[in-house]
Amino acid sequence: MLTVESTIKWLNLFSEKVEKNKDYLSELDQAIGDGDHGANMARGVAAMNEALSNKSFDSIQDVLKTAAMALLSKIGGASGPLYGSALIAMAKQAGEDRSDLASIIQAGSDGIQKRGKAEPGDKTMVDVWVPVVNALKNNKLSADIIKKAVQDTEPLKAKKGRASYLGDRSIGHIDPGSMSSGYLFETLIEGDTL
Amino acid sequence: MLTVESTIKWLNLFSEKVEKNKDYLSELDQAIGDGDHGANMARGVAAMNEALSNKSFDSIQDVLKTAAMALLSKIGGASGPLYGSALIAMAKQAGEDRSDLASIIQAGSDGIQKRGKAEPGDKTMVDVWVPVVNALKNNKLSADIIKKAVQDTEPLKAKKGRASYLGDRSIGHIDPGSMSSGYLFETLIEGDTL
Amino acid sequence: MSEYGVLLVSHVSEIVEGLTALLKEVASDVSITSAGGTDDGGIGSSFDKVQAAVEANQSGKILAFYDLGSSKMNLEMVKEVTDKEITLFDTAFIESAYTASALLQAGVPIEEIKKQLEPLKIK
Amino acid sequence: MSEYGVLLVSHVSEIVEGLTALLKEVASDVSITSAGGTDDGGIGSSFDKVQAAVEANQSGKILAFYDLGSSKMNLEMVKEVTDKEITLFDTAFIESAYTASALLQAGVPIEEIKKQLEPLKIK
Ligand SMILES: Nc1ncnc2c1ncn2[C@@H]1O[C@H](COP(=O)(O)OP(=O)(O)O)[C@@H](O)[C@H]1O
Ligand SMILES: Nc1ncnc2c1ncn2[C@@H]1O[C@H](COP(=O)(O)OP(=O)(O)O)[C@@H](O)[C@H]1O
Ligand SMILES: [Mg+2]
Ligand SMILES: [Mg+2]
Ligand SMILES: [Mg+2]
Ligand SMILES: [Mg+2]
Repeated sequence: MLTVESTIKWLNLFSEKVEKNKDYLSELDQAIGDGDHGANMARGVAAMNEALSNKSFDSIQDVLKTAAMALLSKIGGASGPLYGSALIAMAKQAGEDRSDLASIIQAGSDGIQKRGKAEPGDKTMVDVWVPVVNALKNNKLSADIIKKAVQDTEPLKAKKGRASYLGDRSIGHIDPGSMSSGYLFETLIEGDTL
Repeated sequence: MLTVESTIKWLNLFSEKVEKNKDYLSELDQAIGDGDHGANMARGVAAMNEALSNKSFDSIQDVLKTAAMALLSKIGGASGPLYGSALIAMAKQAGEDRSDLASIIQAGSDGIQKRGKAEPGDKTMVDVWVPVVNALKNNKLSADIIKKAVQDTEPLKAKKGRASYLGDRSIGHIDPGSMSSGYLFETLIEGDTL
Repeated sequence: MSEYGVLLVSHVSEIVEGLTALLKEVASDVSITSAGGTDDGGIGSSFDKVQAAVEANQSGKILAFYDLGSSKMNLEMVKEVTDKEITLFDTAFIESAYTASALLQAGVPIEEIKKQLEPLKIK
Repeated sequence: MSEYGVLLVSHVSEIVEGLTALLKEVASDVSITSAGGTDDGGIGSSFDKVQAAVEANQSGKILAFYDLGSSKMNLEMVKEVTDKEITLFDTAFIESAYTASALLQAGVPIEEIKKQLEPLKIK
């Protein structure tokens, strides 16, 4: 179950993982996009870290909302409004029931789909959020499941975002936003939040 | 009949008339375009004058070609390629038969239609060139005929150029390029070329 | 200022600067504001810039045009939190912004403008 | 450099500068040249600038995109006097230049690229 502390810890771990792997994220984005996903995410999580360290929080809702606004403002690419919408929706759900992690992540997943209008199979971060939500509902989330979801984006043909301009040429490359979402959930596990 | 001297005189008179009325030309273009036709034409004829004063010419073809290139390069709006194409075509026709003025102007008119794909009634300079050619073929060109052709563009709805974006709102305004073409033919008469 | 304003959202600040100049030639009485590039001036999109451009626009009703997908998502998020009325168009960015601006300047009614923009829908 | 180059013709120099930056992110191996504005840097079009951009392009086969009508006429006139092969597109300027550039970088065949550009035809 999330607490204020564990949520902040989770997001801090996520930031570290993004910063550590930003070149790889950009490399994935170079193959099928504009090559900036790593730089975007690093900029966003740096701002998020700053915002999370600047104040004390009363609720998980507050933490997620603050994180959302930083990511929304600073990521600077499509993943900005998407992660921003995810965390805003998660904040709202956490305000209603902070004990149900699966519902919180589900809300985030719904937020991303509502914002970006991608469906499972479109080769986007949705292809990680949806399996992760399913696993959480069955109490089964693991690093392997997350890795598999990310890896499963490789053979897909992109239907949304910059990669969709490449059509068939997007096949055979892992989706960058899926990789960064993979980091989000790997650190969720690592942060002992579950 | 055109000679090297009378052609240069004609074009010089045209330049003067354009320069003198450039604010009016731009005013017409402000109503249904981007307001620069006067400035465009003034810039173009200044360059044309310079080019015509810089060398001696062996033929009318040479004069028209030189004038064409200056207008093409310097006008800076749609009328650039159009007047440029007109004079290039006139130069070619003059090279084949310099005695037939009507055919020379016809060639210019055809050049404009080929370049801009406008037809009579589209509210463009074509709506002056075509009646002028007809009048020349019947040996009847006069200042009144020219003025009428220009004036007749007022009730038309623009189908080409910047004015066409305004649709019905282009009705009730004289077409700027028609006005400058009116100057071209008024000075043709004034220059004793006929 | 005309009843409707125009908002331009692009991945690049030079693009909206240039486009604004192009539009101002034909729409001097239309409020045209823009958001180009990321917060720090790079290539991308910025929620904050879009929000600022919406607020800076002198009209309460705004016709919004954008180049690529992430610009649109930021526009939609701003639309959800502003009091102003924003109509987003999935039309060719430059060509539809030009058409809309020229028609607004000419006083053409909004329904007619929307009709003129329909054939320019490509996204 | 890819077999095909891209040529951008706009009424405004800032627009082509910004668009070039946008395209270079996704098409670093495509020769992209441009002609923006009049000879003296104002808003409009320039035969000379277009001609120079055609010659400066490192490819002998060029896909050309433009914003408004007079840009197209200058392009057509240059096409008539150059030895290079120029294909002009009446498609949405920014969106089709982006699509073509990304696909050229990805090595997609020209016939497939032309098919992808067809739905973007608006002029
Ligand atoms: N409409 C969308 N729905 C869901 N995810 C999307 C959508 N568009 C893009 N993405 C995600 O965003 C990632 C790209 O993010 P980023 O590179 O930061 O933005 P940009 O493409 O604007 O440069 C993609 O890999 C994909 O996972
Ligand atoms: N396709 C066309 N065919 C014929 N004449 C045209 C065409 N497009 C524009 N024109 C003429 O050009 C004039 C506008 O010239 P100008 O203002 O110099 O160019 P721009 O519209 O590029 O600013 C119009 O009044 C019209 O007479
Ligand atoms: Mg990217
Ligand atoms: Mg980007
Ligand atoms: Mg004009
Ligand atoms: Mg002009």
